[in-house]
Amino acid sequence: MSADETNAPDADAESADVPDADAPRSDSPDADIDRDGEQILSVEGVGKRFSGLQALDDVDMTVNRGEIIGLIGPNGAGKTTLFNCISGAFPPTSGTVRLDGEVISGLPAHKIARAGLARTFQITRPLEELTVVENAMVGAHIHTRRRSEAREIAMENLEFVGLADKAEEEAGELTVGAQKRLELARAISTRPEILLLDEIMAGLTPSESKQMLDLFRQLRERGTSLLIIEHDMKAIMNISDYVKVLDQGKGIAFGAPETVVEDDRVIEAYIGGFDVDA
Amino acid sequence: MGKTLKSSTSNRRRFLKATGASVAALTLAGCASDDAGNGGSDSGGDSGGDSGGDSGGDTGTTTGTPEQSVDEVIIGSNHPLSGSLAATGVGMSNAIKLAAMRKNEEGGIESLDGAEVTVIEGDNQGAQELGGQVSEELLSEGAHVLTGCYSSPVTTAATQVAERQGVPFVISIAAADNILQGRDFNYVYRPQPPARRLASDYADLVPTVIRDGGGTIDTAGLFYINNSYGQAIRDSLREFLPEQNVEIVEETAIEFGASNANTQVSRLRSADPDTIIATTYVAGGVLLAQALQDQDYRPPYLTASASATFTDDDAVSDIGEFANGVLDNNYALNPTVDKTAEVRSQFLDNYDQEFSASVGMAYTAAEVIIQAVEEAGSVEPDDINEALKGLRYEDHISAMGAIEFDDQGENINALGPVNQVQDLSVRVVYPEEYAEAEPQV
Amino acid sequence: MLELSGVRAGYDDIEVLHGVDMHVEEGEIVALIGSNGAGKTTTMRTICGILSPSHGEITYRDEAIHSKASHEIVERGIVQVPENRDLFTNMTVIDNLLLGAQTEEAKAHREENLDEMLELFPRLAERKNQRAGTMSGGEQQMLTLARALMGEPDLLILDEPSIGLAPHLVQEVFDVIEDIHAQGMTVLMVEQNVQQTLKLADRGYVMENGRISMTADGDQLLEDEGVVEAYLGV
Amino acid sequence: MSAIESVRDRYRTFDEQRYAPLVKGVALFGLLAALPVIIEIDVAGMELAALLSLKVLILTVIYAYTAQSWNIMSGYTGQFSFGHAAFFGIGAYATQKLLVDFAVNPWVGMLVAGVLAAGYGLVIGALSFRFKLQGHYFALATLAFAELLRFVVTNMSELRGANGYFKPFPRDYGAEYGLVAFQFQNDLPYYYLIVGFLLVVTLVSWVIKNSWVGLYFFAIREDERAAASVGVPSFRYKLIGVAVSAFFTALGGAYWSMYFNTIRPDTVFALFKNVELLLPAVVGGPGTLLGPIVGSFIVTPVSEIARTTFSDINGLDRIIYGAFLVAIVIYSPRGVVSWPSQARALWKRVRGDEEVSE
Amino acid sequence: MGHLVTSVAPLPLQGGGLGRFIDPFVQFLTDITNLEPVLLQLLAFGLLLGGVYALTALGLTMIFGVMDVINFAHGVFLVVGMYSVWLVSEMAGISPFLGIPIAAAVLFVLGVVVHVLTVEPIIEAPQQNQLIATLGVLFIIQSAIEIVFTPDPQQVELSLGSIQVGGVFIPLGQFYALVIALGTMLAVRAFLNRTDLGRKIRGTADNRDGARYVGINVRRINYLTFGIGAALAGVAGGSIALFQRFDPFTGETYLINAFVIVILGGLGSFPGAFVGGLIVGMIQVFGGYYLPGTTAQVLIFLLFIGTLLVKPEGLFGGAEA
Repeated sequence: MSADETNAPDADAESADVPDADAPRSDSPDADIDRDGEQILSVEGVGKRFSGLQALDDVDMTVNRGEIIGLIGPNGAGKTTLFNCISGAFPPTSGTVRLDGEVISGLPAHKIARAGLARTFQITRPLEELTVVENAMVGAHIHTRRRSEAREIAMENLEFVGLADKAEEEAGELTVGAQKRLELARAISTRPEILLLDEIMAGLTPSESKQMLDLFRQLRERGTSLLIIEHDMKAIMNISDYVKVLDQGKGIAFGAPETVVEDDRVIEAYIGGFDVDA
Repeated sequence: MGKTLKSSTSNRRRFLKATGASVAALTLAGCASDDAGNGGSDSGGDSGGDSGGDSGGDTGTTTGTPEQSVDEVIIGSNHPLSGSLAATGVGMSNAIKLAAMRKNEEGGIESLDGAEVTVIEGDNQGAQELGGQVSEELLSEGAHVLTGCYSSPVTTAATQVAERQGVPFVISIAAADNILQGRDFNYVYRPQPPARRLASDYADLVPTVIRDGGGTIDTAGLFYINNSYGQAIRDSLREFLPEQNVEIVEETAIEFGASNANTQVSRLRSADPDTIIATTYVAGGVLLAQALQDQDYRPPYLTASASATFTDDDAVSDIGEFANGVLDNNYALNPTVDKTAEVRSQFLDNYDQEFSASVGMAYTAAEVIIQAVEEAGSVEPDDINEALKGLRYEDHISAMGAIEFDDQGENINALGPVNQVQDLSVRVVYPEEYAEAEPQV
Repeated sequence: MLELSGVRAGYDDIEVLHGVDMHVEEGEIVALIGSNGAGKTTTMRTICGILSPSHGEITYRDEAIHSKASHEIVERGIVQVPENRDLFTNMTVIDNLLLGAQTEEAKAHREENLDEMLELFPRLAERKNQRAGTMSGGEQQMLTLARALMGEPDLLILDEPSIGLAPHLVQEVFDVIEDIHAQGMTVLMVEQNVQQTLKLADRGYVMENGRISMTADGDQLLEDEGVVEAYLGV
Repeated sequence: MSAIESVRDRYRTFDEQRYAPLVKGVALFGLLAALPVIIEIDVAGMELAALLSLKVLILTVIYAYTAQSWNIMSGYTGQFSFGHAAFFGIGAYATQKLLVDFAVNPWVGMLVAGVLAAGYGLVIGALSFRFKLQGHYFALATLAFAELLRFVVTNMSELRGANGYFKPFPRDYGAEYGLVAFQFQNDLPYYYLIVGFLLVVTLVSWVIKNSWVGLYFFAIREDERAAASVGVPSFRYKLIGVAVSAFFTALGGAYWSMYFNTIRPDTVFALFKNVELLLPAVVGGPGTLLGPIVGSFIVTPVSEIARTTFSDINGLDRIIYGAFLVAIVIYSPRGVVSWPSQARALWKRVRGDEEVSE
Repeated sequence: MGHLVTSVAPLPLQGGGLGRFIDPFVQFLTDITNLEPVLLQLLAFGLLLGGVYALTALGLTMIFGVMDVINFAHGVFLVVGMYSVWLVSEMAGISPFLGIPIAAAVLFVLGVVVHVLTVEPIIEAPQQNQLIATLGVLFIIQSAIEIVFTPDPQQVELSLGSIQVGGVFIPLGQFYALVIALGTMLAVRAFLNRTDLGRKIRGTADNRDGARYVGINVRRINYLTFGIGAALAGVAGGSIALFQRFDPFTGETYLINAFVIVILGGLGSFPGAFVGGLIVGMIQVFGGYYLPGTTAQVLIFLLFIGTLLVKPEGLFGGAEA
């Protein structure tokens, strides 16, 4: 079971105990950062409560076209919950999410996908008894009802992620690494404007991770924006234009990777909340 | 076991029970044996048994064309021998075997130089899907004439096959009116009074008995099992009772398999009619009696129409004293002829089952068949059929007049006489010609 | 005390552990660290018999246990605090604790141990008749720990005991672990809280992609650039 | 060995051709069409007819048909329905009600019945999916929706209560025996009619399977959330699955009411009818095109052979049948059609293990 | 068929149209305002019937709640209980009341055997497979009984009669069943709450992985649970045999209502089963009294569907057993 998913509510059971008076809004996204490009995704004051537990609390952030944004934070910080709120797995209890200016919060997941937002899952969710190419075709059918066309789109994307040779295998038989790439292929077969990637590199070998990062860059070049949850800090710091840090369901920092890692609150949240005398 | 196994089965898997109806078989007990055996058990005698997913049959569609040299006459018995209807089905099938056995004891079919009567059995499990299938199996096994099936939907399917293949089918029991009525059948016959006839006989006879005895019967409460048989009787009683100046003031239904009849009796009790008319299987009637006693209530006349309970010796003895005096109309055995007692005791000896009215009716159906073959002097289906059309059979053990069939194949003289439980035994009390005792009102 | 050699395991057809070798000695605190998806939890589940390895051996006190059922492993004294707690959420705190005592030995001391746990975790004592599912995350984590201790383990396995807890509670959990260890308990733990864990641990293993990539004393690892880098990427 | 492999290779090459499904379909239905003749063939003095009569064949194909219909909903979208008797019964009742009370031709009545059943299916589906019923709960809900109808019909004089309907003569609705009347004077046309039904539903099933609809169905079955995340409107497609399945199941009920002449609440809405309707698909392989057909040609004849072979002890056949059910779900939960591939996998593993084991 | 409803003199509770739905409620309200004594009687009958139903649901809710298996063989387990009591009292001449614990013992063994042979191998398989496996068990046991004891109905020789309390009749057979139901429920509840084994069963029902982590032998709990569930069916069947004739097929009618009760009351909840039983009993009694035919059963299914949709965890769902 994923820690993030199962413990999201519990994680923030404690947040009620934590006084938040001393949490200044240093993270308001555009406070002191100039960013290029048009806004593609905006998250405004999003909150999520699970039966009395505040999993997300007033989170703001934006993603511009062609950006790669890293979303980081310790386990249980609410990252996956935020993904779920954005992608429509469940609606946020407060706040608004806009895609290309249109409000998408509250829409069901499939409509959000059709509006141009795709995601992958932390624990891969391959459609096990379908073949690899069929998995990707499910995504491609957003654009066409013809099998042959969907198949073409799917094959293109399988090729892109390097799974073309496994197209006719059952998805359930793939290795973890291949499943991750399949998730990506399936998601980009919807030709999204923005892609939400939830720990897609976890469990990959170093060389696989490297390939994955290459794919991210190519996607960006195509004009797709990426919002990435990742534990591999090296990778995320490396590839992200900006990094958003969540802790206890709140945004605690936003900025370029180099600035964020200097942030005391981030280090505190990350390494264990005490005497990091570095 | 008996000596006869049909020779034509030798090159095929044997899949039907062929029972030799020879004298030797007399010494053998039937396959189903239990002291609690009775007619019309609490199983849905008339319901399509919803037994599970099984189906199908065994043989080709070819009609067994009888050979010319006739040394046996084969009756195909199509009854539920397993499943929830089997309690009665097995007894009925045994009765048919007994009829054959008795005929063989007398020297077989006279007009066919003493040809033996053989009964082959097929198990339709009370499933509609199997009704036609078993008929075909029996025919391909060489049956010259068919009988069955207890459950009405099964009988519908079974008779259809007989009709199509031009083989006579004499219904043992199947209460639904529409099996024959308006079906244009040419080969199907029913000696037994169907539901509507039973209900009309109730309306004609029971109030007469009560009124003749000085009683009053102006109001009635119906207690019926909520399936096709119960509803059919209910509907007909609704039609016929008012004609006899009996008003139905209450109706209450019991579900098949219910655990008690408390609520129903409460309702009848608050309506307090002159009579309660029960239409149930054995179990339902027992529950009724139990609930009536538990609530210390009994209407002036406790009666039943086409109920299996109050013609069933075991049920009556289970109920005890309280059953005494109950008036019931149902097809019945004719106590005024000696043959009845003889057949009954033979049946008990052979099968250790109760010779209930239902079982007796099946016996009569078999005798009708045998008589028709005797008169036809042939095993050709059409000959037998002609004989059935013109048949007038008086020497039977059912409490009704001579069995004669009308154009539809219904017995013109079918009758559901009135029985009464007296001293814990069931006695026919009306009409007088079949009565073994005076009604006690 | 506990030794894994060449252990391969996974879910259905997917192998997650590709040959894990590690050992734990009597009285140690051993930490297993590594990024998400490296196979830490799978390792823990495999030791406890929730998963069974396809290859390799696990021996505990010179007895092979890799083909034993989970309850047989608990009988031998290995108890785990699972990552997602797996509390009996519809049952009371007391019931949860009592269920922790499954071995004969633990049952014999059940009442005393119960008292001890309620003393050790006063918040549980306050809520002893409350249903576990209604408690806060921190209390649940305490309960899971206490439940495991009720089993009188010789080897306690902790899978992310501080997950999702507020900092002051994290501290409390670590204090308890230190206490327990001080009383002689052997501990094998998986933690994301690297700094604190490695400070506590005698030894540490770093896991990457289903294999052990590095092993050293806790302090050494703490100073090792590579480890910090793996976690913070800088 | 090599011969086997070459045959296999040749089959594979064939399998990849575009016309392969057509050829297979023609072969299968050709076989079905020839069956009534085949069973009459005398083999070593024993007619096959002793095993399979035309009536058994009809019954087998009926259940193949209904299982194929059930499969569209439960096999493809993964929503396990335990209450298809509701649709079957609606099909039978609506057809007969229109026929008997309004002299509507059964073909027309059947289509109306199908639409009604689809409507009922939509109600069931909309409620259940809206409230997110899954697994046992969904199965029990569908069962309840079916049982509900049994009691409603039993107590409704407008539908003739427990007495049900009896199919009228063709002349009663201005027709003569034949296709138009949906009535024949012997069984053979009935057989070809139900084979035709099976052909239609199999074609529909095939088309669904090979279109985006089928892919969406399977995606929903495998993982609804993942499907939704790439734009599959799962609620809508589940409803489509229910409606199509209900529609075709109802046609099966209509056929039943014409072939068996009489219907009652306790025959067409029977509790165990729910089981009979889905069993062939489960035995054969849920979610496959061939499974329901293969399954029915196992289930129905097995029970028949058990019944006729063990006729000396009434009821023994049901024991055999029960044991058969248990064995199937324990040893072959993915159905008989998975046997060849399972055997291959087993063979691979046996050989593969030799290589891997050090 | 022209002689249906129309030709009949209108009955207070019969007839077509909307009246047949409205009149019963009007009648019911009238009776309430008039404080008709029959209401008290019906209440008593509802209680008695509810007790019997609750008893039939106890074993089912246990197996369903702990193992998440729908046991279709439950109905036929009841029947085995009936025949056990009958055999004991007919053959050995022992009081049928003493036969009830014997029935429980027989069923416990049968339950364990059935579990080990059919359910355990597929405990992780899709749920419909367990459903079909238990259906197979149903056919096997039912037909075995039919072959051994014939399909004829049987009856335990016991005439208990009824007593009258303040004008309300209490049939004793059902009263004893109610007492047994209450006693069994309390006993099982005490067993589950007070004993170690009971606690383990609850724990396993609550969180199977958690049970593994603390060292519970989940496999053993599974077959014990199935055995105990079957034993409870034995008690139920045995109690029913005290007042009802039965045959190999009697269990089917109880089975469906038992499912309804289990869902109404909440999986694995014993008080829930009791309350669920009472609800179903009351609907059948009051519905049977006021509504025509067997329309009451329609109400029960509507309630069942409503519960599934709105509160699938049941009235007592989530609460402790």
